[in-house]
Amino acid sequence: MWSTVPAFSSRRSRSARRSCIFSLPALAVTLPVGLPWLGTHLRLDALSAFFLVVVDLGALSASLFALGYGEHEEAPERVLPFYPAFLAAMTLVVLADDAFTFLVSWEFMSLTSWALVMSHHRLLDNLRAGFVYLVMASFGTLTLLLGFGLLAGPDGLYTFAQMRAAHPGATLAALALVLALIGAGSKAGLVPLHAWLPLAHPAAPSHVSALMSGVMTKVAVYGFVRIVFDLAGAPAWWWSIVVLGFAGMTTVMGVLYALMQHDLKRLLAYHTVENIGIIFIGLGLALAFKAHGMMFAAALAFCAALLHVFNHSLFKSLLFFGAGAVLTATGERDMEHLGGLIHRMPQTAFVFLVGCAAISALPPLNGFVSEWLTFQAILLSPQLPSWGLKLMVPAVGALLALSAALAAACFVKAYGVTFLGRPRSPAALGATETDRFSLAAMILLALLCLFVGILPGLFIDALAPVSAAVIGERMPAQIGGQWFSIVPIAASRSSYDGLLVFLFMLASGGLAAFAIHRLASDRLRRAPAWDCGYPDASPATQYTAMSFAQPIRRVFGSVVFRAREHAEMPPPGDTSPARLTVALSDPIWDWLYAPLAVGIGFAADRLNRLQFLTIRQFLAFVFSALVALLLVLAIWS
Amino acid sequence: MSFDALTGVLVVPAAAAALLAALPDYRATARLNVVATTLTLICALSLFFGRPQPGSYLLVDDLNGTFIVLTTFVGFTTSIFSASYIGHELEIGRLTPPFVRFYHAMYQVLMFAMNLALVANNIGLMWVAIELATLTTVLMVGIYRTHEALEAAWKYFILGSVGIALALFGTILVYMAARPVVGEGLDAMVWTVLVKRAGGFDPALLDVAFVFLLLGYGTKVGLAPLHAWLPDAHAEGPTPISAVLSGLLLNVALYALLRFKMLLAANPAALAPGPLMVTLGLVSLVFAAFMLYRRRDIKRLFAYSSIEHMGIITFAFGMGGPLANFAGLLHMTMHSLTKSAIFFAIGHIAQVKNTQRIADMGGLTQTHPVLGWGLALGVVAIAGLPPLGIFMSEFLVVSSTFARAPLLAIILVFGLLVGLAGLFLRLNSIAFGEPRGSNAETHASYAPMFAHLALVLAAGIYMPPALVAWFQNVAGLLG
Amino acid sequence: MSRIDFDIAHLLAGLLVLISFLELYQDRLYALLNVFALHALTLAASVAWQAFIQDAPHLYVTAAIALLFKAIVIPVSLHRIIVRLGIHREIEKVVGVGPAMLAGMGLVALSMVVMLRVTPGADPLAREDLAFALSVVLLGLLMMVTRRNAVGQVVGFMSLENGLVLAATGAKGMPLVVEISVAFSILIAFIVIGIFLFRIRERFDTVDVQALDRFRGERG
Amino acid sequence: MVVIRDFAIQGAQMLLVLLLAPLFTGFVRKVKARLVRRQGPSLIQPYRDLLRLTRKEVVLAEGASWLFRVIPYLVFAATWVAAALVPTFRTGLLFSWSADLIAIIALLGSGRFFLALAGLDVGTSFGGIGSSREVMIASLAEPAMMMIVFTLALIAGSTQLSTVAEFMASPAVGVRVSLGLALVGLVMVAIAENGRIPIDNPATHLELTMVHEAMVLEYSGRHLALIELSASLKLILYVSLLACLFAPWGIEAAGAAVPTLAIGIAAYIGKLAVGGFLLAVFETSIAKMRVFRVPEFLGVALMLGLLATLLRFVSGSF
Repeated sequence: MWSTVPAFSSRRSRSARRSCIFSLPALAVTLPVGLPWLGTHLRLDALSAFFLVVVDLGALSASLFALGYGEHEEAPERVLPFYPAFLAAMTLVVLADDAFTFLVSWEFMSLTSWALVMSHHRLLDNLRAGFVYLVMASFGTLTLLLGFGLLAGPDGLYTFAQMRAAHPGATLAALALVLALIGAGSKAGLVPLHAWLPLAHPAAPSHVSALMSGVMTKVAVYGFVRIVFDLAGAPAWWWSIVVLGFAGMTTVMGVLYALMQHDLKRLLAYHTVENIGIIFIGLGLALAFKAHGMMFAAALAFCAALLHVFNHSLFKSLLFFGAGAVLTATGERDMEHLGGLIHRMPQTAFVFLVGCAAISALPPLNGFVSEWLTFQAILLSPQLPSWGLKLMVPAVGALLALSAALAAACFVKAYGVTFLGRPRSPAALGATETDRFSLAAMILLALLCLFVGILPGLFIDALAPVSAAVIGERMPAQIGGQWFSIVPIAASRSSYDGLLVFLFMLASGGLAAFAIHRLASDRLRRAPAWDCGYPDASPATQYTAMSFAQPIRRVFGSVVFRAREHAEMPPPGDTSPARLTVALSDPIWDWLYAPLAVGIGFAADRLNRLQFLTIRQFLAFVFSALVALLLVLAIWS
Repeated sequence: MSFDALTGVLVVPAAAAALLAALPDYRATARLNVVATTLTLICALSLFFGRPQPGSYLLVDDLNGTFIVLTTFVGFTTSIFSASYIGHELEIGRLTPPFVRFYHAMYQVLMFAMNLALVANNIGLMWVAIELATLTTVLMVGIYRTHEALEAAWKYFILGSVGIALALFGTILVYMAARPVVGEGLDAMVWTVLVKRAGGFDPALLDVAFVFLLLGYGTKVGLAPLHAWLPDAHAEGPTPISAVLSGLLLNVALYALLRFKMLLAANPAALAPGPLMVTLGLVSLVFAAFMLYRRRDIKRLFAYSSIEHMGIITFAFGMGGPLANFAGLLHMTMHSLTKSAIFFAIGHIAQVKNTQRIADMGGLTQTHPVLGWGLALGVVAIAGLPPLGIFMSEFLVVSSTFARAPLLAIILVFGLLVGLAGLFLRLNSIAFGEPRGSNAETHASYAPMFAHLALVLAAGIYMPPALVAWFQNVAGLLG
Repeated sequence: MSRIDFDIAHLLAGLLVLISFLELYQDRLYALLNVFALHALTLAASVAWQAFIQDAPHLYVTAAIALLFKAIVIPVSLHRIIVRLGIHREIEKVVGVGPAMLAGMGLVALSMVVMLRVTPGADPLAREDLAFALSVVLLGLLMMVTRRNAVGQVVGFMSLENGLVLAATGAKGMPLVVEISVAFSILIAFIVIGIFLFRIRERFDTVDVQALDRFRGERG
Repeated sequence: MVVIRDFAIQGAQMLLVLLLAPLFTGFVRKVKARLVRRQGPSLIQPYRDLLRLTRKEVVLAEGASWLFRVIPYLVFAATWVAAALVPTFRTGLLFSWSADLIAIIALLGSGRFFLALAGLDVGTSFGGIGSSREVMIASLAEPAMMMIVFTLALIAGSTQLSTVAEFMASPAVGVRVSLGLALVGLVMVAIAENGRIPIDNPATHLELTMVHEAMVLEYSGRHLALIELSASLKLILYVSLLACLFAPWGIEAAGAAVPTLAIGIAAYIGKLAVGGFLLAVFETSIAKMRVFRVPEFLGVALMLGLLATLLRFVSGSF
């Protein structure tokens, strides 16, 4: 049954020259299960191979983490059965080569993850989260179903090969793009379809949260790439406008939402939204370049997006593991009750710091590389002919820069409030270092983050076959240039060498340390904090997450979230504490989801009256139906 | 041998009914009930191996073969479930022995009526059989003799009778249309003849006839706006009957509709029945989907979901074409199995919590894992989530429709989504969350429920080629 | 068949429609029952005539059933029910006579339009009969919809069913007509008994179906 | 041979900025003092301060973690590397290709990231004030900076600082609207990033108005010395950035021979002097603004940058 079919034709022989896992010929297999007369088509080509690596790397680390984390699980019987099914489903989505298999695995993925979200079902929030999640997921699936129905045509040509061969017309392809953007976007968490994500991801057990945030959203990205880049045929120039618009909004909204959070896991979930935005910016650019035949640039943008997919899966899993370790150690998700954990869980604190630095795009870690590549792609876009893009792309670039800066701010807050400072609750005071399995998983990921950061060339070259397959062009080979610098286009234009920067920093920092300790004093004395002469203030006087975000809230939040601060001052002489209440409103929920729910409730109420009619009135229905049909007959002839 | 099988399908239930009416002892009757249904199932299965020549009254072909097997099978499993269920009802004294006796007799009569309706090769005979089935179910719905039960039975009775009357008028019209071509007498009511000669019938008469048949049998199918009897009948009757109603009787009525649809399809000049069915289907789907939100009674909830799915099936058959018809058949089969499984679960849940009010039950997966997860699995299946069978049929319906009539597909998807949300909203409060309500003891029989769900799961993953070929053949017949 | 036969059959069928209108017009139950008895009588006559001209003896059975059961037994029993329930005085229509009449006209027109599209083929008798039968059916249904209490609805249902029998007998050589009319008689018997049941079990102080509707699982 | 020479030059550049940084800070202070008719501290006062600080023992707050002690070195390293990559007297240095302008900004960003963490580490209220305000300012300054980078990169067709500088030196540049906008924007960003008046006051002792100073409040001894040094490194970095971008005269091209370097260095020092003088004049002639007017200030910078970029995107001629 196994047979090898040739991978997409790559116009460059160089992709064949340097062989890597992604440049193997595609494997295809058809199993006689699933939709009869169609069977289950599975295919492993460069694209799916890459995402398979992402999925399984995430699965590996999550399972490793779970070895230790599972000890603290109170309802393992609600987690263990679904966890492997979840992994299997994600793998199948990536391997599927026909619409039915794809959608079955896609929806099964949602279903199993829903079960995992519901594993702590006694909390009302989790119930709500599970509900919203499943409904949104099914919405996405049904949208994709429509899209595939479109591509498959009336006589049901469901295999991807047939769809590719069908060459859909312009309007058809455009419709497919919109449906794919909605369907895959709702799963990936594109604003405004992200509503379920910050509810569902935190509700699940932490290793599952890591999988959902780090891996499942990437599977959604895969779905989008597969449909739009592979099946839907040649893109039109305005596609990228749509994609970039949503992507830009997603990026900034995601990080702004995150800044307003003080629940650690929810904050991370919102950052997933932000990073999905960054990935989609890359994809949007790739579409734009591809539509205008600038294949090099397209390859660059596409590689940037894929590299960010990989990076985000690394550090987001790492961060969720860290949050999980904190959760098991303190039983707290609310940062306002944490603090000072760096003293009690030093190793966790260290790897979590690596994750924070990586996601904040700080060199020499991996997050920076992919964002740097995205910026390079943006800088290529003035050569685009269409005016819409000329105006769109720089704006998107500004949004990207803004979100990068805000993300750094947000993780200063997350790390500073959670791990630094003084403990804000007995739980935080009594925390202990997490178990070795969890640590192993986190250290593994942290090392990978650093490794990708300092040797990005290896990974870019590994991605070349993928972009060669999907875009039809690849980035120039990186390894073999001077040292390990990466050169997207030309050395004179731009280059970056993570390794050198890393060594450079090590050297200068070490040099300074050495010089000072050797030549000057290395004496040290512990004393109470100076704090401008306010001695031994209580931990309550520290900055909290909310207060840390206050300046940014005043700058952005007042516009986006209609943030209102209300201070109640006790009258002079009254010793009761003053309180500051902050009112935030979620614009997207208020303007999109709430009206929808209200509408459905209204309709349900109205129709529900039909349950309470008399038999005579029901007869009247029958009667009027009969008369109506007879009238139709009378008129129809 | 084969003809015996056909008669067996009819005679066994009839004889069993007579016997059960005579026997006083509950256990014996319950067992006998199971035995009878088993025998019927065997006869039905043996129909595969030898098939009688269509007589002027009875007929077995691929189309009703599907239905017969399905009916007898669900009848069989339901009888197993009903044994344990009715036992519990006796214990808590909701039913007295005479009523149980009556119940079992009626159960077999119902089986007989449905089988007769399915194998009838004569539109008049079919009509009589369906009327008989209706009357039987009316009596069983009212069996608890509570306000609600009687009132539900009464409502069902009145609406059902009107439906019957309309269907009869339609039947007469078909005869009138056939007579000039076929000639007077019995032949003008025989399917096989009618379908052969339909080309020459008077189209105008056929149109009017179909309108009446659609509304008449549509009432039995439970299509909105003719559905009114259905929720109450499901909610107030004994749960096995709810299972049979949802799982079988609706199908039988739908089968009648399909027959007449084929008749119209065979006549080029007559109006295309598709649009009418599509419209009614969509209306039922969307309407029922919205009705799910305000349900307080668990059995009414799933009764409405039955309306929803009948809508989908009617829609699929209305769309026509090999894919949609295949999907319709598949969906019908899957829905029968799943919905009856759900009612099996609900029957025991209602006994455990001794109420049907959703507000008084919660956290079932915590307190009664088997029932809770069984129900959850059933809901997952009925909501059309993979890898269970209904997803496959919904996939086929939606994808094949969108390419042909995008707007319809969008309405369909909207209805599906609203329905799914409604179901899971309720499932959340029934199966998850903090446990609520009483925990009475019950000796439940889980086998039927899980047998059904296993079949649904298997169908979703792998369908045997023979079955596929058969369905495809039937789909071809339906045109 | 000869012209005169056709005219008589036609006349009887038309008479049936006319009487349906009369039923629609009544607002007292007694009067309604009497008019219905007349309806059944006319039906019996019509069926008998059909039996004669089609010389189909089995139709005489149907005629007899119509005569005995519908024209005598049922009206009498319903009469007694009304007395028992003491609801003979109440005006129990939903819509007034005027609108009901107009609607009825409309229905008749509709059924004519629908039926006359049928190719004036084999024999006009069937076609005309069908037109009338359809109007009777629709009028009966209209009555069920516009009557508030069960007795009125039963009467409506029975006249609807009369329309069916008219059609069935009009359909020349149709088998099972007798069985069908028997079956329907049983059905009606069930309904009447049902009303009795509700009365005798003293659950409902009236057979007004709105009262039945008050017991509804979902409310509150 | 060549490699050794390049190493030497790269090293010289690193040492040069490192040595000039405190002097430049002292110079600015001196000029400011003179402008207000004060004698002012001597030019080498900053060196004295640094030495004294390094000799003192570190008084470490009780709540401080290991991170708190590592951060000064991290910040110093990041800043120094960044400074070493900005062409001062010569382009095309050995390591110049290891990080382009975007990376340099990111390096400074990581420095700030860790400094902000340090502000939160001890768990005092003033540290919190400092960090939260610092990141708020950064969250606006960084995008503005990025926009300016875009403009320059689009004009020069590169983000490689050496390439940009050489292009700027070449007559091909001409006078452009977008360049002007970028210059103004860059100056505003530089002021904000270095916490100069009117954004922040490096010499303040009024806690509630402090941003940068509040953040490093708990530092002492050698740690403080490193932080002070990195601050002045950052300042000189920005000045030399402005210099090599907008006044690229006298910068030696990559191939230049050793002796001619003297000219380059002289020119560089000259530019520093001018820059420092202008900065001092600006600072004395303006008052510090409220913290919540900073967003408006930086918003203007961001808008300028975006405008410049858009102009570039829309047509090459601006």
